[in-house]
Amino acid sequence: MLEFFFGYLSLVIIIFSLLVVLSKNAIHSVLYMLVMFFHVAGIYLLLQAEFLAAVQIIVYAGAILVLFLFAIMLLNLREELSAEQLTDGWPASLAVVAGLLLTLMLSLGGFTTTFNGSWSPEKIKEITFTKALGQALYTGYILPFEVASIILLVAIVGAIVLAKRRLN
Amino acid sequence: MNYYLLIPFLPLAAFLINILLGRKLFRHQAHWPSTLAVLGSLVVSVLVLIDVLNGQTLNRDLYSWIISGKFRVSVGFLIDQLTAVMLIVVTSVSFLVHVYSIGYMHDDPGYYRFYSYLSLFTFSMLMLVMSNNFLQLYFGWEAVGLCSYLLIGFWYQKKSASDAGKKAFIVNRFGDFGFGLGVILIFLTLGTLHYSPVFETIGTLSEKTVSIFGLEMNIITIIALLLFCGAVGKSAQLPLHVWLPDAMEGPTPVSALIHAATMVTAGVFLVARANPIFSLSPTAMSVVAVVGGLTALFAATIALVQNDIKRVIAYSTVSQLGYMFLACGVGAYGAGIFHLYTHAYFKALLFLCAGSVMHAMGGELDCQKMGGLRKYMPVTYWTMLIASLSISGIPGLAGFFSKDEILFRAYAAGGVGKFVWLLGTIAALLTAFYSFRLIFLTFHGEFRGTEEQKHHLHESPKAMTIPLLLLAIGAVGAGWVGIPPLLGGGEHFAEYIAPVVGHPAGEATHAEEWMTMGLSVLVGLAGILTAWIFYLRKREIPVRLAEKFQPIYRVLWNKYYFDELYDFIIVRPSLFVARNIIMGFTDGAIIEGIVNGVPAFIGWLGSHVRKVQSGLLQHYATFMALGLFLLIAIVMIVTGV
Amino acid sequence: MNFTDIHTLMPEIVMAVLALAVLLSELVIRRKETVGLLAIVSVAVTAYFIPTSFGTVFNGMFISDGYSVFFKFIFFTCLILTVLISSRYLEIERSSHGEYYALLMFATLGMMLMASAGDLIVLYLGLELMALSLYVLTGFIRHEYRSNEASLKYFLLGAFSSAILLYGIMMIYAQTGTTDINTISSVLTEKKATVSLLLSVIFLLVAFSFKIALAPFHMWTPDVYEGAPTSITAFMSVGPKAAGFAVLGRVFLVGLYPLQINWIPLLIGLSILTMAVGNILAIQQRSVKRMLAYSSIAHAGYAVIGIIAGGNEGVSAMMNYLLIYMFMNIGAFSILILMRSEDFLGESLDDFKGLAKTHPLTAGLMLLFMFSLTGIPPTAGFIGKFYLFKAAVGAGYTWLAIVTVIFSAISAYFYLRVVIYMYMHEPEGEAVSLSGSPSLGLALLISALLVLFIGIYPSPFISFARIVTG
Amino acid sequence: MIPLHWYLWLGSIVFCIGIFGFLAKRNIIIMFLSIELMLNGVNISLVALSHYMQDLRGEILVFFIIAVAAAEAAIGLAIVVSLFRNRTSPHVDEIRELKG
Repeated sequence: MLEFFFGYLSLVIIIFSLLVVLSKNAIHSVLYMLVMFFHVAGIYLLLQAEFLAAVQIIVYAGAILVLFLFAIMLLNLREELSAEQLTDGWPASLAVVAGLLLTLMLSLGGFTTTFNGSWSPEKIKEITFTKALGQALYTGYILPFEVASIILLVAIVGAIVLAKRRLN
Repeated sequence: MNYYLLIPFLPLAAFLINILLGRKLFRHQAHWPSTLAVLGSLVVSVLVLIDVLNGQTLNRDLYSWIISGKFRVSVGFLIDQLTAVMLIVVTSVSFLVHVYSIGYMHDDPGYYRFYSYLSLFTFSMLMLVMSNNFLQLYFGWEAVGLCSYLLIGFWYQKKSASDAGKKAFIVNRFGDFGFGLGVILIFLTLGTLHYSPVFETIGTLSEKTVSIFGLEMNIITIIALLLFCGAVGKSAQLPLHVWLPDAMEGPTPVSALIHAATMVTAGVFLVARANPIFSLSPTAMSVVAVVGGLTALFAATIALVQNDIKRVIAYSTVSQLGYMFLACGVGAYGAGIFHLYTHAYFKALLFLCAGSVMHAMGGELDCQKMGGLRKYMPVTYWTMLIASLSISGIPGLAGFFSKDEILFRAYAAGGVGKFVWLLGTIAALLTAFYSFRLIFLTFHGEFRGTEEQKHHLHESPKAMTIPLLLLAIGAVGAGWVGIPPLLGGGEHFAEYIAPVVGHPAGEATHAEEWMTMGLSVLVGLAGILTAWIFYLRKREIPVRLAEKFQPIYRVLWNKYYFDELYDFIIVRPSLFVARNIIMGFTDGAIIEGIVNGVPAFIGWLGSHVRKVQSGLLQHYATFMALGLFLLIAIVMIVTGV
Repeated sequence: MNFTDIHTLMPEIVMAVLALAVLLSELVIRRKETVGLLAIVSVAVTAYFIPTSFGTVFNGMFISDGYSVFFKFIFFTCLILTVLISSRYLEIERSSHGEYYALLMFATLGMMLMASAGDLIVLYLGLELMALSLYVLTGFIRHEYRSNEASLKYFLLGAFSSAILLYGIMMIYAQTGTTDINTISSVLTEKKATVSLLLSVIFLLVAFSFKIALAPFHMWTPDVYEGAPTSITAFMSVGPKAAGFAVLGRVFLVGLYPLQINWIPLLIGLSILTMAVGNILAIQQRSVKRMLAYSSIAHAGYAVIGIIAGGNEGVSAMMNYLLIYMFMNIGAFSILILMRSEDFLGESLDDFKGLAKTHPLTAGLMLLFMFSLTGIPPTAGFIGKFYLFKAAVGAGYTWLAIVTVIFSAISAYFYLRVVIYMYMHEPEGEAVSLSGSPSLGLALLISALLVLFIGIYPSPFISFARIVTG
Repeated sequence: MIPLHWYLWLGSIVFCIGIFGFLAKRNIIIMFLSIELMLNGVNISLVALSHYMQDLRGEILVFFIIAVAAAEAAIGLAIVVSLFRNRTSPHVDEIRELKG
């Protein structure tokens, strides 16, 4: 059963990823991306990470993609549809990427892990993933958490600086 | 004893102030920082001398610039008897020249530049003499050379001046190349460049020989000769003397300071400082003595017939430096340094007097166009007369004691010493002759210049005459610290310097000492007398002699054709190669291939690689991905997966 | 972590708080220069907390040791110098101040976190904090197309390299079960170097190479450096690059140290390629700003030798080199800013023609910086290179040292060309008018003095770096 | 139980599709989307590793990656907007004033 879900999710993820890249219409790309994000969230659920699944949908699908859509609206879509989508050198890129993928898949094939941490699936099930993650974030990982908040602040400041109109 | 640091760094500070702020702040007041700084150095040098006389010497590293295993480059100071003498010589002459230049250079547009160079020179010279290792000595050596070129070519608008600067630079390359090799050889064989360990361990090399062109040579001899190469270049000895007379294109105070009293004596200082090396190599010692003796005679003969007063004095300097080397070569380093010290005063005085004469004559240098100046410029006359008497070895004056000491030591050393003694004695005769020829032609007789020049004749301003008077005191009294026992003196100087350079070898009887002394006084007087007859009594004699011995006269007048010789064997062939062969090949490929090929190849490569930097983001990303992929591929291949 | 350990994090906390203060200060402070002054004071205040900050907190996630402190010293100095050279430039470019300084401080905060990161998560976040601030700063002159383009290129490639970094971190995590650098090291000592392990090393190497601009991951550098505001170029070529070296050193010489024999050959290859590309392409440039960009690539190639040599000797040589490079490079960029005026870029080689005649002091300073970049004694550049070579020779890479010397000799060509243009050419057209300001002058003075001082009296710096790494 | 390496394969495939999109697409916004794809590939692998290792680090890192991705998106799109103020082309091969 799990294998079936995994198969479905991964198939959709791969197909929609390809569609994102290959689609001619930028808006379609974003929409394909949306579908793909939902399925990635499904993978997270499969892995017992329900909080991350929620974050994936809220942040990625809800916030990031909206930003993308907004940016795409700035384009002249009609012109865009008739323009060439891929660069001249795309076959070379494809070759490089294919080689890379091959090596990665070869080296990752049959990979198993021998590490066993303290957060067994049962334990996570018992106290829920969200609570476990929350506890970790607010104790051991408080430093990166604070740094992440500063990063978001910088993003806000930066976006305003770059997008606001010129002074006088 | 930390105040010794002030000695070099005061002039350095003055240099920085003048070069950075001079143009704006001190256009006409640039002498203040420099002169005060060197005065400060002089005062501290006197204090250092007192310390040294009290037996306090010092050898320590100020700091290490680079420490790398055995290799240590440090700035350090060695203050001993030798250094103290040099400090007094350098700072005192430098100070007087600074003061003199206030009058001499007063309306030159490059006034601040002149003073900043002077300060830089003083700093470099002081670092040179205070050094406690060969590398710092080498840097100081190059730095004084640099200042010398800058100052020779000070009036760079004048072609002859900038040519002379270039000549000095090129000729010195030859000597410095040898010196540099010597320093490297010392490091390679002994693993250190500090004086004290080098001098302590140099003896261990006495058995080591290397074969050069089939000739077995002791390694110490090679080191000594390489070091001497540098000395020959810097101190203008045969055969690298050609740059010094041309260096007279620089301002006269510079000639007095750099090309008479201080920088050119650096070679002598080097030999004296490295005496533990030289003393171990009889061969090198003989070379030093013979080169010194020959130069002393040879330069004196040229000086006989020259008319340019500065050039006469320049040849005289070359000749006197020859004496110093002669002394070092026979092991009498103390006598050499003693002469260096007395010479600094009377020779600087001669130059400054010449400068004073030039000042009055509106830049005229030909002594045939002068005469009778005694009436117009009494101070200059009397001081120059004192200097000339001193250089001629008239008893009681500074030059007498030091020259007599050298000749006596040479005679006493025997062997090569006897030969160089003979050369030296003949040179002493010629010295007295040409010095007084100059005096008589310039200051006596009738004025032979133009009416306009005659109208303009005047004594120089106070800023110039006071240094003359002070130097005259030195020219008279500087030798009194080294009166030989024979004349009731204590030979204080020789005793004082002995801890550094040891006592000269060789014994001689009192009778012999009287003989050498008497002879040198005699030839001095004879020289003066001859000059008096030739140039005041019977003026036709020199003319007739010149006609009768036309070939000899021409050889002397043309300075033995050295410039022509070098022109023929070095300059022309290089120019020929440069013009014909290299130019000839530029259309071809060989030379261009080497000279232009490498840069051209890099340029060609660059222009192609540059295309990769296309400005296209995708290309950049592709290169990153490709780099990533290649790294992976390489690792996969190497690890064999 | 207990609250009593807060002193370890104090510099970062103070920097963050003061950066916010600077950001808001523009609302109340009218005079622009005051904002810059505030930024400098903030750095001083932050630096005040440094001496008491030694320690390790959050289970080794954050390490404040001699190594990180030395780098923080570089970042602070770099920030101060950048602020000093910025005010006049911002005026010419008519940009706002508050956000500019605040972003500089946030970038510095990111670099501090990078230098102190004991965990790849903190490292990644610090790196992103720095990078995001820099993307914005690069595009700070919004109305200028060059600035936009540079910013876009930097951003896209930077994000690409971050993704590669994350993949590498993921791989390392997969192999070692941890992201803690010290634990990674101890896990790896017991493991064989498998292919997947080497792959993760390569991913990390590529990502860090991008940050320090090693060829062939350097290609963003010239374009971004040329397009960015000059003051930011000066900052980027020093601070973030040093931060990249800090993490490269920490991750490779601590975390991945057991795999040293595997990554050293790769790093040597990258280093030589970098020196070649940087120096050869610098020769081609007519724009001094772009030439300096290529020169910064070449210098990264030199500095990597310190990491290749490894050990106390190599790391301290690398750190010293970065310190020295900061002064000479910011000095050179300051001269470029000095040349910039309202309608004059002053970046072309031709603009330097005859500068010695019209502005002898400026030309003299440029001469000093060019000499130092070439590595001519007695400037600091010589000292930096000397100790790098020495470390290389000491570690048995004499041939690498010789290759480096050859490339340095090539570099003399384009550095000294600037000198020749200044001193041997006659000025062309109307004289360049300099737009100096007291703060720019101060930055130049500091850089020039330190270039000379380190060149003449290097031992305090050398021994300082040795002590903190030892 | 699904083998761990299936997840890692999935992650690497998504990652590589992302790389391909970044290298081959002309439109800057799609290039940017491709980077998000790469990040998602990493995220899938990290969550899977974390789950199988019974360790939270990977999931925590994913949390941060998502946060940073949001920040990156804001800044990246702001850069695009400011670029479009001066030039209207979204094609990366037309953005090449800086080169050489």
